[in-house]
Amino acid sequence: MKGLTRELMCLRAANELKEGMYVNLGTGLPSQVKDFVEEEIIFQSENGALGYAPTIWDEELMDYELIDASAVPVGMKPGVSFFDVSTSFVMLRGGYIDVAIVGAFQVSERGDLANYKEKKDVLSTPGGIMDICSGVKRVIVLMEHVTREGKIKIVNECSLPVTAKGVVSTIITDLAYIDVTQEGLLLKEIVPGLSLEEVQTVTEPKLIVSKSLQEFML
Amino acid sequence: MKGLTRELMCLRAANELKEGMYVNLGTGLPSQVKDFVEEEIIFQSENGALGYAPTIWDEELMDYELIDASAVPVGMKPGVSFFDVSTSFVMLRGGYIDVAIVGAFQVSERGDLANYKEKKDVLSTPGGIMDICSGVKRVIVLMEHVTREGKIKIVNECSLPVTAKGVVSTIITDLAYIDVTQEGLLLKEIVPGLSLEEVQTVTEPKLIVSKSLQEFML
Amino acid sequence: MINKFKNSPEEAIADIPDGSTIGVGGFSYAGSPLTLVKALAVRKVKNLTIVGMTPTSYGALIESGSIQKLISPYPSWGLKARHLNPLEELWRRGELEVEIIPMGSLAERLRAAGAGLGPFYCPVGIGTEMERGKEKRVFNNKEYLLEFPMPLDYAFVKGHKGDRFGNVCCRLTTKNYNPVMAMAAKITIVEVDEMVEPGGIDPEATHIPGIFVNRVVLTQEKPKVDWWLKQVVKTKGRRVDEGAD
Amino acid sequence: MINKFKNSPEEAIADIPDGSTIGVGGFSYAGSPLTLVKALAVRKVKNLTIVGMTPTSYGALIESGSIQKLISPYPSWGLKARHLNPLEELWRRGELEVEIIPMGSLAERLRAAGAGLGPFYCPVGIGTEMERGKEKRVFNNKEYLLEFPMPLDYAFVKGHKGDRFGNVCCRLTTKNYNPVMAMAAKITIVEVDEMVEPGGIDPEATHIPGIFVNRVVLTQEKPKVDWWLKQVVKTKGRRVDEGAD
Repeated sequence: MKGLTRELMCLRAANELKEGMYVNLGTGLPSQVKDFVEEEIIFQSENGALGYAPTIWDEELMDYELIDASAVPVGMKPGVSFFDVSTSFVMLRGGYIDVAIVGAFQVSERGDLANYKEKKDVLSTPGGIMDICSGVKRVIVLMEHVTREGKIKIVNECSLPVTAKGVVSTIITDLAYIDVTQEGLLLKEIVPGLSLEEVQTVTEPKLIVSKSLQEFML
Repeated sequence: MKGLTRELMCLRAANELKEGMYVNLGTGLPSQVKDFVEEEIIFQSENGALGYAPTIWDEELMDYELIDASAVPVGMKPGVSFFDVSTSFVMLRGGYIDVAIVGAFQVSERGDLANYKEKKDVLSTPGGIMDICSGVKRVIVLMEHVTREGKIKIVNECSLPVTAKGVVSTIITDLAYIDVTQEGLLLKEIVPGLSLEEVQTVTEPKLIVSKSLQEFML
Repeated sequence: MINKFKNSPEEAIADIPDGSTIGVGGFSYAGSPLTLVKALAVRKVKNLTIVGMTPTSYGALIESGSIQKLISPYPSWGLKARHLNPLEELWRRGELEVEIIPMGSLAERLRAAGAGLGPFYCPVGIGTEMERGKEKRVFNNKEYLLEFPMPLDYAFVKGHKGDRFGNVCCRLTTKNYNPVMAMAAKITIVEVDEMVEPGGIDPEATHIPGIFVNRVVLTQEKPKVDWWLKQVVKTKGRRVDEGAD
Repeated sequence: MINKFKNSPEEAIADIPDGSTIGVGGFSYAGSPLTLVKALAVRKVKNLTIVGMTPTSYGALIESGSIQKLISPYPSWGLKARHLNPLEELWRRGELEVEIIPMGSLAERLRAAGAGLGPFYCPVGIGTEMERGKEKRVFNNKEYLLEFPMPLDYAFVKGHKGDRFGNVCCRLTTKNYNPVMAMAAKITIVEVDEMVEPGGIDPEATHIPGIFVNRVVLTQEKPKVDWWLKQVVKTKGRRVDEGAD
């Protein structure tokens, strides 16, 4: 199944963001969404930065004391500010963040998020995700539709420990854009060339197909 | 009864402070103690300053945005820092202040402090004193021994509402230096020329006279 | 382009309805948003709940009869010096409800509201009148009172410099309640001495990050502090306020 | 004269006994007090409880076998990249107790300890494993868990500049846990890049006021970050850590 590249996934997620929004990005792929926006979006990083600039890729210019929550060196731009984690989580728990884009190991039909403890003998790592989900206005999951081993990640019930219950409002994968609704998972966009059956095959809950189903908005 | 001047009262209180101590000063008379120290004492003001310099008396040099908790303009000196009240009360409640010198309307034999609501029809004003007393290591009351009307302020039981229970460890007045002990009020110093009977007359609880009773240490 | 600058204090406060809960920053005149308070007093809104430290900050709203309830650690501050301030008189007549609250507990309750936390146990006020109506509980042999978060509809804040993102820095001892008010409020309005370009505020000393701020206006008047500073000199700082000394 | 400067990290940590609870600042390498951690690892103290964000900060104490219990939001951070780090192996063998704690709740518990507050109700972790063993209570139809203050015996903190009063400023994103660790600890030891005269730190940007600091030493080594920065470039920032993406 030919899905979006990681860059296009980030671009699709970036399209959800509107000028003036305050946005927190999870570690890994979500953290790269900041490199795909054009409007003034203010990114907040839980390690203590607000309004920072995109990733620095030039090793010469990297400053290990100026990093985002993925520990990737980022840049400064006018209006940036720095603070401690206590202030950072006031913003996050306090409802000041409009959107969080996070990764996940599993998402359930009801929007439960599981993104720690993949295996019993691996140390679990909730990091700041639990705190973030408790306060942010909208949680978008950005992830590959299935695992590298082809295992289904969008499930009826999470088999992994839940990081936050019923918080996910949208799932963006390399294959589809799905809204979590009261009635169930609403398929709204799909990667060009993929059939409905194909996307259902790799999604455990029965997908409701939107009347306005369309190809990915990129 | 001829007591210490207000300046000498401050000087006596200042003698309690040792180099390196962190000290909070209440409004009014206690706030002036900062002008009577020679060692490096670090004063903290609950409105948000640490390590500030003594009072500014020259109207030309006063900055109304640089004040202590008595709203009296103070100075800057190297090493001063400014912060909000949230951080300020972390210091105060958190046990970081070695000594608080505060005023009082009444102090009881057990060290109860009453310093708000003088009369029923006057608005009560605990300000920050309750918070300060909850965390500071030692509370010294600095006040006139009796009110302007001659009423007794050191009492068996506070008739005014209590600001903090059993927190006062020392009472310094214009007439005497008294420690609050398990056994009762221990008179340790007295103003020159005053008799024991005279100080007892203006003090409701029976004073225990220290074996080493002496004249005021100034 | 993000732009939180407003053209006037009147525009910035135009939507505040009767019955709002408003936090007002400031401690004495330092850090008091007098321009915003005055603009709102002119609008004659009614039945406000005002949360703030000293009447020097929110006094104009008392004079305009806009306040139904006042939550303050020091409502008597400076009253003697300002004989015309009707606060105490209104309170005696039962026309103004006044709730006294310890300074630090107020700061913490505002912060808890801003931080999305629930109630917290606080040792302040044990053995005093402040216990009244509050849950008391013992942890490790120490008594605590349960204190609730204090959310605000609006916050009036005074800053020194502000940029169009809402970032604000505060001079010296003007910070006081301003950052926690900004955290606790749904809508935070800041008046600043100077509007600057992004980058005009030190990123290491941004006392109120823009995320907590919705609107920024210019301060229109400095407080008249001459009488007060003169009194400090005259009385040798003895009795600027009405606290116990 | 007040002087919190110490001559060496060894002197600054000499009195730390076995069994201490130590908070270690830092997030990845940013703001990690590596000099102090290394000095303590050399002393081979035992049975420590370590509180901190990432193994990049406190890793040397794992390698020295000094830790009995680890309280951390992200103990797996960077483990894959550092194959020799025995943390996970020790944990699997039951030789190291690991308590996982959400990042923000940790910050708040440290702050509560420093602030002299009691426990507080926090919404984080409702409906998850974090509920286990915790009191649950509903306020305004919202569920909260009761979280307790987390006091520390010692804090290891990384600052940029420090003066003899203990005032510290922290560069950029190195603040992270350092200020709350300093608040929560009985004894706070700070390593700084530069010792300055009083006045050498901006009073408006003193991220850790000296009252929270007991000892200040010079950082002796910069972390070796080359491999990490190279990996960021090589993997396009995909998998620096082991978080879920």
